[in-house]
Amino acid sequence: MMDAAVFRAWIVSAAAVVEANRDHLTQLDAAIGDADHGTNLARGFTAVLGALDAAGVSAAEPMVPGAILTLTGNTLISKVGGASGPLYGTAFRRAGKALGDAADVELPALAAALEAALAGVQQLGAAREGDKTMVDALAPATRAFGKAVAEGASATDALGALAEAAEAGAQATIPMQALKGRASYLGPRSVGHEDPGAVSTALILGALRDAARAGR
Amino acid sequence: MMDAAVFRAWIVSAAAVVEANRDHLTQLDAAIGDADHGTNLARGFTAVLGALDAAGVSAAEPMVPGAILTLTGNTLISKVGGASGPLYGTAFRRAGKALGDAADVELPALAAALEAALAGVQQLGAAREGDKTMVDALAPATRAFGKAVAEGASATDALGALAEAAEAGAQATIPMQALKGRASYLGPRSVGHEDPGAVSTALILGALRDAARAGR
Amino acid sequence: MKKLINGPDAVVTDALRGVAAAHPQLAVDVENKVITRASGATRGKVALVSGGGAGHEPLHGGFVGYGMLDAACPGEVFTSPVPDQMLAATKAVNGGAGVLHVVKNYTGDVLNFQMAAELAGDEGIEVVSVITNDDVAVEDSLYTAGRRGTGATVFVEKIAGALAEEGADLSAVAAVAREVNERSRSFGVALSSCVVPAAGKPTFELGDSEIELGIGIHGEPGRTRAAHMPAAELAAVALDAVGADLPLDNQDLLVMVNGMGGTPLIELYLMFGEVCRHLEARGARVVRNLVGNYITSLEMQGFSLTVCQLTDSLTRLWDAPVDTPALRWGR
Amino acid sequence: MKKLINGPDAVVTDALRGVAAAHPQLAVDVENKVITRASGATRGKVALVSGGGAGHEPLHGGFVGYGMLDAACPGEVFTSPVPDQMLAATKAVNGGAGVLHVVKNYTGDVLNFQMAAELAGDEGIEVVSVITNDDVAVEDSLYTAGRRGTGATVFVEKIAGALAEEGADLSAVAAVAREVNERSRSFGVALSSCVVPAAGKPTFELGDSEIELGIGIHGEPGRTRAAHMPAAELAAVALDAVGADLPLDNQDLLVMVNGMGGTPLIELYLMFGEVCRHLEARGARVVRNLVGNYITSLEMQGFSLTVCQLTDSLTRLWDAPVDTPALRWGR
Ligand SMILES: Nc1ncnc2c1ncn2[C@@H]1O[C@H](COP(=O)(O)OP(=O)(O)O)[C@@H](O)[C@H]1O
Ligand SMILES: Nc1ncnc2c1ncn2[C@@H]1O[C@H](COP(=O)(O)OP(=O)(O)O)[C@@H](O)[C@H]1O
Ligand SMILES: [Mg+2]
Ligand SMILES: [Mg+2]
Ligand SMILES: [Mg+2]
Ligand SMILES: [Mg+2]
Repeated sequence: MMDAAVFRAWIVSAAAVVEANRDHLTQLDAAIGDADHGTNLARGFTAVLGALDAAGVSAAEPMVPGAILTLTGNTLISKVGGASGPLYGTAFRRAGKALGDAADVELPALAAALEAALAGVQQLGAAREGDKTMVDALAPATRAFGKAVAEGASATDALGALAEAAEAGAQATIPMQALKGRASYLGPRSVGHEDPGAVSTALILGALRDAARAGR
Repeated sequence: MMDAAVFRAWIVSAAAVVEANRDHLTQLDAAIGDADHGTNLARGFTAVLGALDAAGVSAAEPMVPGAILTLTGNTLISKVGGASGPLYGTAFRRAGKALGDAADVELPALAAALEAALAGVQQLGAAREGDKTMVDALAPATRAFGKAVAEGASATDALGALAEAAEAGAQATIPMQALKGRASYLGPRSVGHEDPGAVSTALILGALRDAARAGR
Repeated sequence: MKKLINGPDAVVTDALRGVAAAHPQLAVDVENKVITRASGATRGKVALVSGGGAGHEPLHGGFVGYGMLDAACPGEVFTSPVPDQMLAATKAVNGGAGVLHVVKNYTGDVLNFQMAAELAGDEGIEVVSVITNDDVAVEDSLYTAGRRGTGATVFVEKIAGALAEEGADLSAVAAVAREVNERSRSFGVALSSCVVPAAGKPTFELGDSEIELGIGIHGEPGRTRAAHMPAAELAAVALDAVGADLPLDNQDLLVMVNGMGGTPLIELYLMFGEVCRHLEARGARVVRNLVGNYITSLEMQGFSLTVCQLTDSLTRLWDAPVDTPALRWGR
Repeated sequence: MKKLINGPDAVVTDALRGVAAAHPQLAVDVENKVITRASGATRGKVALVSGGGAGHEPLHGGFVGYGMLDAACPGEVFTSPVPDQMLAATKAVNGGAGVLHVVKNYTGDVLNFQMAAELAGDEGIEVVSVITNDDVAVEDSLYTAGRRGTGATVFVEKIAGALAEEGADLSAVAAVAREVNERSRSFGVALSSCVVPAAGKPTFELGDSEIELGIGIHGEPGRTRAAHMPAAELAAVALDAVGADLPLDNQDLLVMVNGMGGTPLIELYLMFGEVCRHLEARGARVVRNLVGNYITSLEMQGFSLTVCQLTDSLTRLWDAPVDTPALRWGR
């Protein structure tokens, strides 16, 4: 069971890990894209922290988890630009919507929220698994989490499975040839590089595992 | 005593030595100018060879030395451009005019022609000795030649003195700060580099010595 | 990295301040990054809005003005703008006859413009989006991101802008924009990479005698690396790529030889001469042209070739008066 | 060396072929390297002829047309043209009212134009030469080659061209040309060198964070090397150099931020913004401006700043219609 504090901690930790990996993400994007993914996400999450602070101060009562994710999504859409802005923004918005007004989030609800996020990304970006995008991290992670939850795993184990599957998914993009996003313009030359969006997805989901663990 | 064949040989040899030193002259000009001196002179002398050939074919009788130098000067003016085109062109034109119609040139006449060339260059370019220009090779060379001739030296010795003084003059430009030409824009940074025009002057006068020696 | 900037983060806003100072005929909202005509919305006229990452100047801000765009939204360098910008621009220039969004085909541009269009629709503004996708270096299929939008965007903005200025309605303006895009193809070549300010180093490295063929406009490497070749051969490579997809023989053409930002004009003219020579040999007629820097990739060296099959009415619209910082004639 | 050329020797003629193909309003004699208006000599009008080494495009050929030059003669790259060219141009455009030669102050340009003027005089054509020498980086004295002519040349050609178009006589056109030159000063900064095609390698080498201050337009190094600095500081350095020689405070100014050929427009706008900020602080008014590539040094990265103190009548002439490949307004 995760409360608003855990979700807030997730976003703070995601912002920190994005900032720490800013140059790395940008360099991954330089190899097969346009060298801005780290800058884009760092700009976005900095704005998200500001928005959460502002909302926290003005709100009469603390935001519920769903509201935190919705605000995160809206802010990413408003500040990131590029392909990742609308995609991540939509992912967080859909997840937020799925969580609704609940003050505490159970694992099955979180699993449903992740599925909603994935569906949002795929609906918007039309990428399938294997296209060498963030979907290649988000889809297996969502599946692994759902499976663990269905099998009755603990939060720690389920979130561990989530993060691990995301990381493995990101690494699995290396041999892929990109079919969506900027890397697809390179054709066969996109092979041999890790997809920056898949890596950032793994980082963000890793931050969720860490925040939940610390919140325990 | 030097006839038209010697003067023609001079120009042919000057063209060859300019071509051989084309990159060297351009690199000297890169250091303190605009990296075109070798290209400029090579283009000019190639045109001069063509003009001499054309004139040789069409002329009823062979050209006299003065006409060869005048044609050389006119062609350089028409083909070189830059600072060196009008300056070298004027030098050859003035020398040609000084030699007049004579079929054979005695040493004193050649000395007078060199003085006319130098005067033409200085009238046009207003450079004095020490300004780090071609004048720093041409002036001492003209003086050394005049002195040797006045002292009754042989053609070989007088032309040797000419070429040596020109070379020494060119080398003496290294420590100078340029006051004329493009190198002057560098101010004190022009110190420590040999002036490209002084070097090409030494090459051209060296070609005269060699042509006269070979013609003997 | 040596650039005329104050720091990587302030590049776009600092540059917008300069645009504002240079062009009193433009209204520049530096903070929200929206450039509009100083004259504001034109009542009854279809408005044209475009935008995309910065770093392609003069595209798009340099094309705001009479006969072309009503507004442009620059994103960060090589990053598509956010929906808020396009929404603000759309609201600012809507003259009641609807708004055309000219969108280059990149996932980010398409998605962000799409969100803006939805939001504008929510506010009762009719928006039609036209997507440019002229770059033949990229494979087009349902299963890919499709072709990139490059040089044809300039043609679309000029010609659709002219028709809008004449008072045509939104569907007609959108139709001519689509027509120009369909009749246009591009191919780009890089002699060097460029440095994204926030990245601080070249996006790719090229050897002393290597070039990239089939590049886009975001400093990304192309489809293949090749040995550098003389201009005449490069012209043939570019024309073959374009011509494989668009009939050129015996056509009346609008041809742009565009510099990528770091190529001197003397080389662009030289390239254009070579392109004309090849086209002449194919019996094509270059009846209109642009030679210069119109859609760039920061300081990248290289060029792109864009060719559009003209019709009489497209030629007439091309010739119509235009008065923007980067294109100006007839007024 | 990677350039869009066929070979070092053919650069200028190949580029002229492209100029000819791009601009039907120009007549280009590729072999003799003379660019004139296709309309030929204008009877009764003072004609303006300029020229200089190639590699500075659009200068001068891009400024041939209504309201500016009647003819331009490009030499080889960075090499002043030969007298034959200027003579041919002068004869071609003489409309009976005399010819103004606009000459940048370089020994080669001055000497070759001087020879051409003499030859034209021999043929009964009245020629007056005006020499531009606006570059404050160079010391001016009787015993030096004097200041270089740089950006002010663009202002002189525009303003004197406008007066000539109005029917003023040769002495009046020459007088306004001299006035513009006297009221203008420039200062240039290089972030990189350039490669003269025939030389095949950079004219000078700069470290990763070094720049050259006080450069000219021929790829030559400047007066001093400095550490790279933010745009705001660079603007101050350039303005201090210019302002030390020309009062700026409380003046109405025409300001050009010119790219050296390899600088993207986004940086030039950014630089212009910084320059305006500094000038505003001095109480100067930037009433007219040019931001872009107008007088370049091949692919060199960097910029030059040129400032001209305007008067009402100079402003009027600046605003007068001009219709050339590189400057166009009012027509
Ligand atoms: N259609 C798509 N669906 C899902 N993810 C995508 C799609 N297109 C791009 N991405 C993701 O976005 C990442 C790039 O983001 P970013 O660099 O911020 O934007 P841009 O490509 O516009 O510069 C890619 O690495 C990829 O993971
Ligand atoms: N005023 C002058 N008087 C004499 N020689 C000069 C003068 N100005 C320049 N020169 C000579 O010309 C040389 C440069 O020639 P070149 O490179 O061909 O022309 P440019 O300087 O126009 O590029 C200099 O090295 C110098 O020797
Ligand atoms: Mg990117
Ligand atoms: Mg030189
Ligand atoms: Mg991007
Ligand atoms: Mg020169």
